[in-house]
Amino acid sequence: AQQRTKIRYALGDVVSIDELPLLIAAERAKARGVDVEITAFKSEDVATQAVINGQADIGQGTPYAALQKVGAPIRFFYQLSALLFFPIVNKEFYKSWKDLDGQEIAVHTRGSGTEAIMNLAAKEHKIKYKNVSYVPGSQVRALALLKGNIKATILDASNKNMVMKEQPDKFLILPLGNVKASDEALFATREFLDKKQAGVRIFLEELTKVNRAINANPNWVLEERKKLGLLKDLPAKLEGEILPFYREAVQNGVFPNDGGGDSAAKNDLEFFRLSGALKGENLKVEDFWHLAPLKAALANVK
Amino acid sequence: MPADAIVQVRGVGKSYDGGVEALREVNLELPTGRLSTLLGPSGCGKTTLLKIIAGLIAPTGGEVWVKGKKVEGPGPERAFVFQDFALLPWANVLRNVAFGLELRGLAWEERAKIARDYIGRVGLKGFEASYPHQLSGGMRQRVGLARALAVDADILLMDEPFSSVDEQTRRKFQEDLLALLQVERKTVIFVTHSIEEAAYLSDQIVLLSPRPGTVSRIIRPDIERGGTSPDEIRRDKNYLDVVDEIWQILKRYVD
Amino acid sequence: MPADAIVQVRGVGKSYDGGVEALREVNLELPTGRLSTLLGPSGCGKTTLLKIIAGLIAPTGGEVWVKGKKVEGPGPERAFVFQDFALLPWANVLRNVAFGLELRGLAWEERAKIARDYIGRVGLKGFEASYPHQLSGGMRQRVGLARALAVDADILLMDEPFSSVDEQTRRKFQEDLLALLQVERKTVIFVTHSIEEAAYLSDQIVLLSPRPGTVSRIIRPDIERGGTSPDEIRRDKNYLDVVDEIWQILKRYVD
Amino acid sequence: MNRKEPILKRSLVWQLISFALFFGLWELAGRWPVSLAFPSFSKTFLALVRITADGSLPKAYLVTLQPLLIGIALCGIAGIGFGIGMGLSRAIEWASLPLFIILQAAPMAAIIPLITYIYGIGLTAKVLAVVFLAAPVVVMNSYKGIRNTNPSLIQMCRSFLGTRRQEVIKIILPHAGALIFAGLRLGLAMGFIGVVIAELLITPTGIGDLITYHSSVADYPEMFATIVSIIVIAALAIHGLERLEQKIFPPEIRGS
Amino acid sequence: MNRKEPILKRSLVWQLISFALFFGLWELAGRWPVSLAFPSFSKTFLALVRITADGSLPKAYLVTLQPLLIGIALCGIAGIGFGIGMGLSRAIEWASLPLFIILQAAPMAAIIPLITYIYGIGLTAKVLAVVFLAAPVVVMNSYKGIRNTNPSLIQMCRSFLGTRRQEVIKIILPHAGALIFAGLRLGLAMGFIGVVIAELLITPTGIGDLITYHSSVADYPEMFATIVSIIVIAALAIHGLERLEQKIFPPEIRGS
Ligand SMILES: Nc1ncnc2c1ncn2[C@@H]1O[C@H](COP(=O)(O)OP(=O)(O)OP(=O)(O)O)[C@@H](O)[C@H]1O
Ligand SMILES: Nc1ncnc2c1ncn2[C@@H]1O[C@H](COP(=O)(O)OP(=O)(O)OP(=O)(O)O)[C@@H](O)[C@H]1O
Ligand SMILES: [Mg+2]
Ligand SMILES: [Mg+2]
Repeated sequence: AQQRTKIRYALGDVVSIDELPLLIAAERAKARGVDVEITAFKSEDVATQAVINGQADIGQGTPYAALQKVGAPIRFFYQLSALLFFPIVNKEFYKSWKDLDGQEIAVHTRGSGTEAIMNLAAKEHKIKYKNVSYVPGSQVRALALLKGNIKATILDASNKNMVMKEQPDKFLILPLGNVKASDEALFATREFLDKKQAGVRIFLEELTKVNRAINANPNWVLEERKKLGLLKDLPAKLEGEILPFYREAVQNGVFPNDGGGDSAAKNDLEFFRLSGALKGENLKVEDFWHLAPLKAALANVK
Repeated sequence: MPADAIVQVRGVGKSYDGGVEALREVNLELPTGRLSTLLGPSGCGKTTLLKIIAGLIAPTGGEVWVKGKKVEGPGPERAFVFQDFALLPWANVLRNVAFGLELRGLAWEERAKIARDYIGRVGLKGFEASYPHQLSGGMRQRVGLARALAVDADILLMDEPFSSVDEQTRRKFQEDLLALLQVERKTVIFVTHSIEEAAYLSDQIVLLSPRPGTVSRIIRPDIERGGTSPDEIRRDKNYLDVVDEIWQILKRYVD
Repeated sequence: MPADAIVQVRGVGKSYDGGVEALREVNLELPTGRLSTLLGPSGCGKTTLLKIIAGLIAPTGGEVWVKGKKVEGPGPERAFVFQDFALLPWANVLRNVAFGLELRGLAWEERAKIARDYIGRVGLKGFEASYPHQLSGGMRQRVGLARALAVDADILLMDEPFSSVDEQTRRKFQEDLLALLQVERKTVIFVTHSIEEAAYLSDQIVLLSPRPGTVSRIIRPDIERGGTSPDEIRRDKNYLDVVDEIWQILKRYVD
Repeated sequence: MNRKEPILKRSLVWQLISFALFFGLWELAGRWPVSLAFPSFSKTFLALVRITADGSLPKAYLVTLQPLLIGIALCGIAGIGFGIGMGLSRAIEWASLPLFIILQAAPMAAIIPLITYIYGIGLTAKVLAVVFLAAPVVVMNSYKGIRNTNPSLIQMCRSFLGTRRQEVIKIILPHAGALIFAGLRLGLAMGFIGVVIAELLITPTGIGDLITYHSSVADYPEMFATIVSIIVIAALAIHGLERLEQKIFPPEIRGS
Repeated sequence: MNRKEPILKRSLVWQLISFALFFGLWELAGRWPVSLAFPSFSKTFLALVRITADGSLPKAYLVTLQPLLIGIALCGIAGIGFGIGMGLSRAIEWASLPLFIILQAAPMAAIIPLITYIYGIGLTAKVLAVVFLAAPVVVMNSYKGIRNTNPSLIQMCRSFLGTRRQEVIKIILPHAGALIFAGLRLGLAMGFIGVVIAELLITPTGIGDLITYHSSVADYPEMFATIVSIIVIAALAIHGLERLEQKIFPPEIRGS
């Protein structure tokens, strides 16, 4: 029999419906002798920390800044999903991007993708915010929006849907140009990637296959979840949100069919440099990404 | 003596909430202008009786009459000298002595004048600005005394006023007190544990029995004071007889 | 009396860290088998001197000899009776009385036997299992006394042992102590504030001057004890003279 | 002093009234409603019953109590030991007292995010969070217990020829017992804070997981129920210990 | 009692030694290194200088201190007022004492995540976090201060015909002053914890923002420096208040 490989996977968030592709891929990798052990941490920072300190093998997120500063050779190697966010404003106060000139907005955290998106949009529409406040958690911002504590923010798909369902006439989603940067990418130390090549390849193969299946038919997620018995104690309310969420994500090209690769890397470098998370000019892809594992995996799922 | 009794205690009893019966059926007359002592074993209810007379505790039975009026609470004709001094730790001597007057709403000028006078009389001149913690036990006791004197009450109720000073200071005080009373003409009710003190100071000694306290005996030591020095009094036959008599009675109460 | 002096204090001085000079040049001989009293105004260094004799405090000048040996620390021939009793609050009377023996490593059986004996002698039979907080001040004092007696030291050092009990209990104790010493034949050094107590109990009274304490006078009240009742002693002319003499000296020290 | 007694006796009725008042206000606030996400008392209570019945709450406590108990045990051994050392040895006292005085006043909770950077994310990190919060008060109380020994008892021991060893074992330690126990109790109170914050700030496991999870799926009553349960359990545990303390070490036998 | 003095006097030298020891150990641990993300003392110190010099730390404090001060001021007014009310009126006491006894023992920090659900994410929420943590000890101390008034002083006041009003103003309140002040100090200590946790768990502003930001961009020395600074500042503030307290209310004038 084949020897089993163990991969410790650090997630910077609670496991919820967004993680279904990951969970499905992990189940399927298990069948092929790779145990992906997922631990949920309080935040992406702590998850990144776990990888740096060697308490986890693979981290999920986009800690480009940390990568640039920490001496340890850590590399991205797979794009799990691209950014999909929705700038949303209270209709009573704002109708368009122009109205946000000189106004206050709320984003996730300093240096996060959400801030970068809002800043890029501001640049595009030649406006300037008066103040950017940081409110971590889409859900928290959604509640704050409903309560009237904030009037303009940016939400992920499920929370945007929740808000629009709760009070459909009160809010407006602002149009956004195409942003291709990563929302979630996988990273690990070079040492790990070199040592566990086979295990990583199998895991990436499954992730890619799952993404392709979803892109072909979003309903597949539901079937697979039922089959594998994942997230069993999900409240009915959230269960109903799964399909719309994946439909929307697929429409917006959130899940790459090819793990992002070189183009994702380049997009990220550009995006995070603009956002201020990355410093310096002439950033090289190979300083941040290690593309070999993805290539090996893609070769098998052709 | 009933005729000129300024305080009359009529059938007073006191049971505390916990069920302790501290006093039972106490009848007592305290003559005007004299010093009466309450003496008895520890826990027999001396403090309780004094506080009932002061109007600080309500008796559960009987009544107290002061100057022909029934006691319902504290009154301006009675002033209390507390065993633990009860000085305001955050106020200086002057304010402490004037505190009774302050409560009565006297203007600052006026009450300071009166207080300074009494501070001088108890021998604390120069300590007006000191705080209680800077004084010795004996000096604190005198502040409490001056405060009681300052409100010019007719009756001074003193609860073991000299118990927290050493023997030698105590003797000094006793002499001072007698000298002071010579001038002031107050009625004094005095609680003590000390037989010698009672015999030396009192016109009338009320011996209380152990709990529940009742009057077990009243002794009037007929000691000649006029002219005789304190030291002579302490060798006076009458004095020694009284001490002896009291000791014979109290001895029985000691375990 | 020098010949049979069990304790000799030679030129003892003591200055505390803070710069307070408590004692200066104290010379003293304490006769075997007698009760000597240290008497003096508050703060004159009585406790300090007693603790130096006990070996609990080192003098800054001079030396103390006990039974012909220089004192370097506490010794088995001396036992201390503390003013504040110093009982273990978490131990019952039996263990407290036996504590000195416990420290000396005696077996449980043996020390309990001795302790029970002394508990009986100080009149606490039946209270072996009580805790200090369940006893009155006077009873606690007796536990401290029994503890000191139990180690069978020749010299008892007592620091104001009766100061925290009431006057009446105190008198009782004084009589008990005299009776006990009649039987036990110990040397006792006794600190007190009370002139009467000193005069009543002592074979020798050491009067100390105010701080820095020095011996200002030694008085040997030659009171006839054999046969006379305590009450008679208190009327004895010698006794009254001694009390008077001491009071005249100490009066000068009181503010 | 005497006033405490009647309050404790009449307290049952008044406790009920007090809590009824509080819960009533909560119910009203929840029904008004203050916020979409603020469940009423009754809803929270039902949720509490639910998560207790389905076993998820008890299971979470098993996980959460682990680092708490380990941490407190560590403090109990090392912290008390160190505090006693500080009390007995001038050198240790001088080298560490200033630091502990500062630590005791410091909001040590702020250090919890740092712990991950040194001790990672596992059980160790959570145990450490408990230790960091609980240790200062445990150490300081043990130290004070030793230091405040009635000097008269020590002199008594010396006067009866007690050795230094006997002095420590027979006088100082029994005397410090009450304060040391109180230190452990206060340490436990801090430890509860530590473990809850650690579970919220590091890896959500046990109670922290329940809170985060229910919050993420918008089960607000369950989330509130979880938090209320930990507050109540901690409060009851601490309060119970305080009573126990008064039983074992009644003021009368503590000495002064 | 007498022992305190020499320690305080010799303390400067020993404090230096004590801290040198601590920082030395930290430096070693940082250089070893314990973890890639654990900066040495010297690096942290340099980072502290850096963020102080570029103004980001002082600016952050301006933001963080706002909810803290508002919260403490609120506790100072309402909390003390309520505590005094509890001490003076049996009805208030009975209706609220049981609740406050529980609250004082409870890890109120656990309630902070809930605040968002009721009061959102703004200044109010943070002020509330401070208030929730600080109020129990402020209220209980004021209550105890009132309740522990030397009964003999009250009797004295009554015996000199003082009215209830005079009793409260001239005896009870001055007497409770020291305990009330101590309550405020302990409240401030809790408030620091509250504001830090709130900034970490609710919205990162001020210090919380600096911590989160530097952590997310892996500026670990800056992150450590920020956290250490808040711990030190809080500890110094509390310790300073304690000294002030001993100046204003020396034990001698407190009464018993
Ligand atoms: N507030 C109280 N509640 C219950 N019992 C009390 C109270 N105050 C006093 N007692 C009890 O009433 C009895 C008499 O007390 P009181 O203080 O009057 O005695 P005393 O003669 O002054 O004693 P002492 O000589 O020790 O001062 C004592 O047994 C005491 O325990
Ligand atoms: N540990 C100490 N450090 C500094 N000064 C001390 C110390 N102990 C006592 N003193 C001072 O030394 C003097 C003598 O003290 P001591 O206790 O011997 O007096 P005393 O005669 O026993 O007084 P009292 O009659 O009040 O018990 C006092 O002025 C006291 O303040
Ligand atoms: Mg009394
Ligand atoms: Mg003394």
